[in-house]
Amino acid sequence: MALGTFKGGGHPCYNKDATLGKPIESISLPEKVVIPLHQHTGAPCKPVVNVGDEVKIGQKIGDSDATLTAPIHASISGKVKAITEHPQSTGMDGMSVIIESDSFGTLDESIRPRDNVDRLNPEELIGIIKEAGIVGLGGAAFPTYFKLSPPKGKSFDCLLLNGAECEPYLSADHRLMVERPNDVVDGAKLLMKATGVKRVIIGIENNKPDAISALNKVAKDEEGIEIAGLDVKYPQGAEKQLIWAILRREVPSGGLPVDVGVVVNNVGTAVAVKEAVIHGSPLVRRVITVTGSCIREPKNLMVPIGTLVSDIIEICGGTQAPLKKLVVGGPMMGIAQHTTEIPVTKGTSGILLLSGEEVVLKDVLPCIRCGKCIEACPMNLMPLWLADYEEASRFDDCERLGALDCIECGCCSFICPSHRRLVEGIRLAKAEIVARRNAG
Amino acid sequence: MESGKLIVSSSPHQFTAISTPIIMSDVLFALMPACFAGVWFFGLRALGMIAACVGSAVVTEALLQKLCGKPITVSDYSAAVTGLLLALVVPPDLPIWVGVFGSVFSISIAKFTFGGLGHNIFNPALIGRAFLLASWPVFMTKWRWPIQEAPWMPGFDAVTTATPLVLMKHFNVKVPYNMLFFGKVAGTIGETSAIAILLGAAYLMYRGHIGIRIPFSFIGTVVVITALFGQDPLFHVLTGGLLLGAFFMATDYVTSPVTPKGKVAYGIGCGVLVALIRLYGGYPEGVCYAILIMNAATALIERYTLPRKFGEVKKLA
Amino acid sequence: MTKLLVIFFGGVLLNNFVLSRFLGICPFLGISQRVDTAAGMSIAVIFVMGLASVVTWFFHNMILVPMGLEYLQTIGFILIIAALVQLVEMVIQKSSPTLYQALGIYLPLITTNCAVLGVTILNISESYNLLEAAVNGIAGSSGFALAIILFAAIRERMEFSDIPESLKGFPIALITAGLMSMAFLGFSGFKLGALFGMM
Amino acid sequence: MREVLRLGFVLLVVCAIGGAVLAFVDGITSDRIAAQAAIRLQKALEDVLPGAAEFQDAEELLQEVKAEASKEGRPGLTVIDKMYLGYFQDECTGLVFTCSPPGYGGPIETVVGVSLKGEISGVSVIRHAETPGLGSNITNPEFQMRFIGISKGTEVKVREDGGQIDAITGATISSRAIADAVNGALLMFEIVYDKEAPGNEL
Amino acid sequence: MTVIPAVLTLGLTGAVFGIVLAAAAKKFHVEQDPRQDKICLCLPGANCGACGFPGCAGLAQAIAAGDAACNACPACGGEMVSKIASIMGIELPIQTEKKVARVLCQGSDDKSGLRYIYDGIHRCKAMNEIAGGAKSCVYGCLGLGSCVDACAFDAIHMGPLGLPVVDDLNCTSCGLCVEACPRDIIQLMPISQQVVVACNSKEKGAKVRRVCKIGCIGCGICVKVCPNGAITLRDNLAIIDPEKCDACGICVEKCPTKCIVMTKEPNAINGVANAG
Amino acid sequence: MSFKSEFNKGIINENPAFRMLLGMCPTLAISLAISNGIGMGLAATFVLVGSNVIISALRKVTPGRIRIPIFIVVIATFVTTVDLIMAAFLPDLHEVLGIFIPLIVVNCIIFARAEAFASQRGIIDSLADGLGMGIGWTLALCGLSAIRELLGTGTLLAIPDFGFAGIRIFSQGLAAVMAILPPGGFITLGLLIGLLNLITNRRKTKRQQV
Repeated sequence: MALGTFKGGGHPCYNKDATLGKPIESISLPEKVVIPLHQHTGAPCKPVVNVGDEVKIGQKIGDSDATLTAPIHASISGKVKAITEHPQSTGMDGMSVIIESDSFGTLDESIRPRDNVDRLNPEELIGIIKEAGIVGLGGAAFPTYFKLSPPKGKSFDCLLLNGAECEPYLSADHRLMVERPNDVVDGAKLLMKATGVKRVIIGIENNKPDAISALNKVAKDEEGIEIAGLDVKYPQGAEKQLIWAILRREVPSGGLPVDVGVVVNNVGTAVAVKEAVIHGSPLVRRVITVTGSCIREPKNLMVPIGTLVSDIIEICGGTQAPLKKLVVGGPMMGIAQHTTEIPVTKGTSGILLLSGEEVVLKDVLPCIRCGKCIEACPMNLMPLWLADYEEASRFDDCERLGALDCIECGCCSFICPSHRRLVEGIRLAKAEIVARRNAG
Repeated sequence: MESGKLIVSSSPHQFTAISTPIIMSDVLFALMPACFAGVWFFGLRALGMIAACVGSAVVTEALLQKLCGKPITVSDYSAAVTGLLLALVVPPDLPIWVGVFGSVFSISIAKFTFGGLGHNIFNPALIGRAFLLASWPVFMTKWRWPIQEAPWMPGFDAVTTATPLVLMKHFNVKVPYNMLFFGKVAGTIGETSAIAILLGAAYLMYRGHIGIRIPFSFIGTVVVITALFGQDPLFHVLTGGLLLGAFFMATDYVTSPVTPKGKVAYGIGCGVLVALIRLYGGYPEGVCYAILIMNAATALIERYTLPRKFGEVKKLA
Repeated sequence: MTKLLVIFFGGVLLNNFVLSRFLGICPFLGISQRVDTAAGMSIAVIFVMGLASVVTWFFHNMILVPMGLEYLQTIGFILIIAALVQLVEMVIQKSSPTLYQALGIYLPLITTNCAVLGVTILNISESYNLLEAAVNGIAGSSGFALAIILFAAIRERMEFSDIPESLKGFPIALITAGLMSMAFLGFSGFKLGALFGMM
Repeated sequence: MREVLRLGFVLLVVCAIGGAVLAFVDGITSDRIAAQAAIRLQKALEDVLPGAAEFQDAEELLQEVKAEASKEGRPGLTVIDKMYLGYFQDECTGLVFTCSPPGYGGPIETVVGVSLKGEISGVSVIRHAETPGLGSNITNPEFQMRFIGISKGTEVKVREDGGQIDAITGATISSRAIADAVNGALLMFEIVYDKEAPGNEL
Repeated sequence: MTVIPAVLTLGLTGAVFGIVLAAAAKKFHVEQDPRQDKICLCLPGANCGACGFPGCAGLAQAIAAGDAACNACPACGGEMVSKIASIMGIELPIQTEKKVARVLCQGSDDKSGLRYIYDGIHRCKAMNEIAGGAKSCVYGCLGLGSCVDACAFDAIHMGPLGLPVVDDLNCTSCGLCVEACPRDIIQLMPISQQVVVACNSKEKGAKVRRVCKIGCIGCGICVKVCPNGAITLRDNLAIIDPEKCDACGICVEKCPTKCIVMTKEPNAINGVANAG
Repeated sequence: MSFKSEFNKGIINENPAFRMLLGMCPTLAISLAISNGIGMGLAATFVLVGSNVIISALRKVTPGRIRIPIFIVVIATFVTTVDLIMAAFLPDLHEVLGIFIPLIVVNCIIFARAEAFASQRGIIDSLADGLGMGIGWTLALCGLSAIRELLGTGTLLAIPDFGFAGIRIFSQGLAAVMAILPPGGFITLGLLIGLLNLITNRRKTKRQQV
């Protein structure tokens, strides 16, 4: 098919082989979980439990009255040991509820299959999704209920399910699609109902033929659900690029997918929606890929939210080389961590443990203006100039050149033969521009 | 490195293996066929010139950096590339000391004063050549044929001192294609053999270091204009420094536009200037000056050929 | 027509005022920090030089020559240019404030731009007729515009360069101008007459 | 209005004084400048036609010949700007032509002397804009000497064009321009010589 | 007489221009700030452009409009500046007491360690964005020297401890370093203020202790020992009121973490004087 | 300020060509040979001194609003005088300096001194200033010319129009002709100013260290 690609991008080493064929394993309940009260885009939650309370799986432990937020639920049963600051994958400390397991894994009474699913109207569906604390599982952790309600005057005509999984190393979505295609399709149907769209397209990179065929088998009888094979190119899974590749619609600068009538959700989110609506279970666990040169047994794991990375490393057989760099997420957009004592959150799609020379950044050489970053930029920006202007503190020029359009995919830094920290510079520029705007 | 502590850096955490020194050494490698052709046709003297230019370029760069207390970066091969390119665009019989002067001028004035690698406005090798041509025109316009007799035109001793373009321009004599293609003609050390240059260019394209925009728009424009003026386009493509210039000089990252549209505009500009200088200019050859003039225009071209941002809303006219 | 084209392109490319005749160097170095200001200056210079060429041509051929006072050329021309610049400035300021905003501020600087006086004197010494003089004036200023705009773009780029401390500012600007002028040597000996004669 | 007039008056006074000063200076220098120009011309002419002491501008004759030549469609005379008759003690010893053949950087002002025998007696370049170090070598006496003695009826060509004169290395165009001037001068001489017939006042 | 036509021609030309220009000036008169003309007369008129405005008239306009300072012309001496200032009707700023930059952190690597190895753009602002900076103390100096780079007067250097040291003599209190610091560690203080709390941490004492050996733990001993009542605690941090402080030095002596410093000597904070 | 110090400042500290970067056009255009430099420099010095003195003398009676046209007239009068005298007595040099003699009118040095100095100071000071600036400029011109002449032709002090070949330092064939072409002018002057900056900077840092 002629569609299925976009301008720019790059071809990082995919390195997915280590976990590609590994089925998703569920881990035994951890002894302790640390559940941050702020795992999503929007307002942080306030704890609704107290230290010493007994909690059960699925019990709400944090909530907020803000418009944009997502409630937090306990992922294991046990006792609330503390509500305190704890390191998180953002690099900063944040308020977290620490639960010590009673090792029973008791489910909360509220969790039971819903019997009136067919009678639910869109508003009710969206309400269920909100209460279940579902956020985008691709990484940005944007509350899903908010995405599904179009702002006034706009509407959706198409729902895209993102199964591209273009980040190197990661295979969590891939395994999910191969192992649970029914859940994906069911989730898609529920999302169709919630948004009222008649068309769902599941976009999958062509390097996952097993996922494509598995989903095709399930979806072929379903009306309105299509599978689209996509070019194998990073960042195929970026929202704007995905919409362009599948629908040839261009999200305007500064706009959202809804501006072109599209809503995009991760395949993992679809599964979470199904679990929430059909089984009545809130978002308390997710699939992550644990991989990298440093880990002894790379795996795809189903883990409770709040499980500490150090525990997960144990489960995967520990490290086989001194750990030099710990990345939460994929190697292109993931965040490097300074400690292993951080919990898995709703947005954690993978844990990457790297060692040796591969993690040491090379010295920055002068820009030779090769233009490879311009060719690689999927947003058609000028990364080399943006970084220059940022360094010269010429933020007006950064803005003029579209710094705010940058999706921080990392293609420019990846490709730069002079090892310039382009994305880092552009990110600084974006922060400064936003700060100046807010300052008036 | 302290053990136990993790390394933290901004994303991404994975990088391409291609680095500046690799690109530069690839360029050096791609120029090897042209060097061999030059040495084959013009003898060991050509080899001496290549060695002298490369050597003096590298030494000049190291010396200047040392004097100014900057880190010495000759290991990125960029000075070597400049020296080699300069050697390839001078006549084989140029006195070695003249070549060395050119090399020193290239590195010191055209590159170092502007802040070194990546900051030069003009292609240093071409500045070196333009400097030599303006300074020692007599040496720089003395040519030699690889074979002392030109069997296809016996008795015309002027051919021993004229390049095919000079023969064409002033004497209306056309050198056969096969000689041009293999490079058995008078000219600079590295520009005569079309096939050697094309081999190197193909390698660079295969490695993804040069795109098609600049060379093709450059050569295409020359073909169109020479044809329009009733000349033989193929002859103009094969003669002089056009191929070497289009594939190795005009594509110089630092001095050519970075924007895709800008590259095409730049190539067309080079092509127009080469064709006009060859047809009406004072010099028989215009590649060097055409590229230098477009180098001067690079910054301006970039300004007006910014790519359209993805998602940028078109303004209503 | 051919001659006019030859004069025009000759003035812009072959004998570029800045790069090969060394006229107008001060504004070339001084007002080339930004492309926008360089362009504003250029437009003002083109306007004034065209006008000055015409007026001084009349002054020379209608007043000085008949009276045998050619030696008053310099003093008369510079007076005319100074007055012209001031007059143009005032008229623009009154009639079109927007235009004045755009280029009025550059006008006072033109009086001391030797390119203006240079072009008027060249017009006389080359014994151009009125039309040729006007074209030469516009050509000279267009050449100035070309050089200064290219140069301004280069200077904007050089802001990010790690230029040796003692070469910053004027020295590197002069060296850049020198290399530009070296590139423009490529136009020397260009047979414009032959090119345009064909048309 | 008064202010206006006052300023106008001040400028009037200043300019008038300036004008007066200049007029005075011009009064002192104008004769000398004219004399200097005459001396320069005389010296240039003497250089190329040794032996002659006085020169007479033959503008009318030149125009006449040029007009005839253009009627006949004979090219080659356009390079000639002026023609002088050289005399020594009232006796004509030769012709001197000022020419401006097109060189590399524009016209090259050249003076060519032809002796009464129809041989080139001297060539010199007055003003040029050729490339320094290259074309500018046309001012070398050594190069100019190469033309001396060439007589009428011969067409002068540089060796690159299959002729007899060694061009300056790397400066064929400039050398060719001088050859053009010499050819023009010889041609002109021939026409004038034929026209005025031997024995008359030449 | 050749003089007469010359005199007449030039004189008339001059007169015509003078009158035309003066008349045109009237006819095309545009209302502008009358001060602009006066200022323009004060300026050198070389139209050199060094002020950054297009010519002296441009600068005059800017000064009259209040867009440029009275001393914006680099070629004008003090006399002219005061003249312009009087035209503009403003007093020249009164010379106030000199302020200098003070670095409010002494947490060198041995006292407040690093959480991780930073690899990225070598600027404090950039490091601060990455996981909140490598320093254990989130209020502490990141030590990449952005303040040193920002200083246009060569008044800040990296000291032997890897922390910035201010040279009081060169410091012009321009505030560039204050802006450059992402953690507000550098503040401008009157040079006469001799006692300084060289810590900026607003954490509780226990946490400060955990991450730094020389941070203010908010213990309040200094508040108690100060004979003048010049010290208060705010956000777990000691604040000295310079009005009341008489530099007796008792607090400096009693401070358990030695985060209060006497700045009598140059380079007192993080410099050699303090290093031993 | 004494006469001497006004005179001295123009030669080194405020050298118009190297420090204040005034009068670039003629500096670049005619600095091909030392003889040109001397001729042009002296011509400009004459104009500078003359106009400085006159403008200084007239400073009390010059109406502020038309001071510029008046300066221009005064300067232009001097320039034309020089032009005519040179044409009469030094025709060869006049030929070489060509268009740049009338252009002394718009040489910013002269204008700048008239405006910045002579219109505010006494006659003696202005005389000293004009003389200092003029000679400073002449010296700068000679320095630049010497370098360009040597590099470009291999000679020093040659005056070809008078048939004086000058002192040949090395053979013509070795000379880099570019030095006397326009690019050579720009680059030589740029490097020269850079070199002076380097020396001053070095001295400044040394003084600071002491």
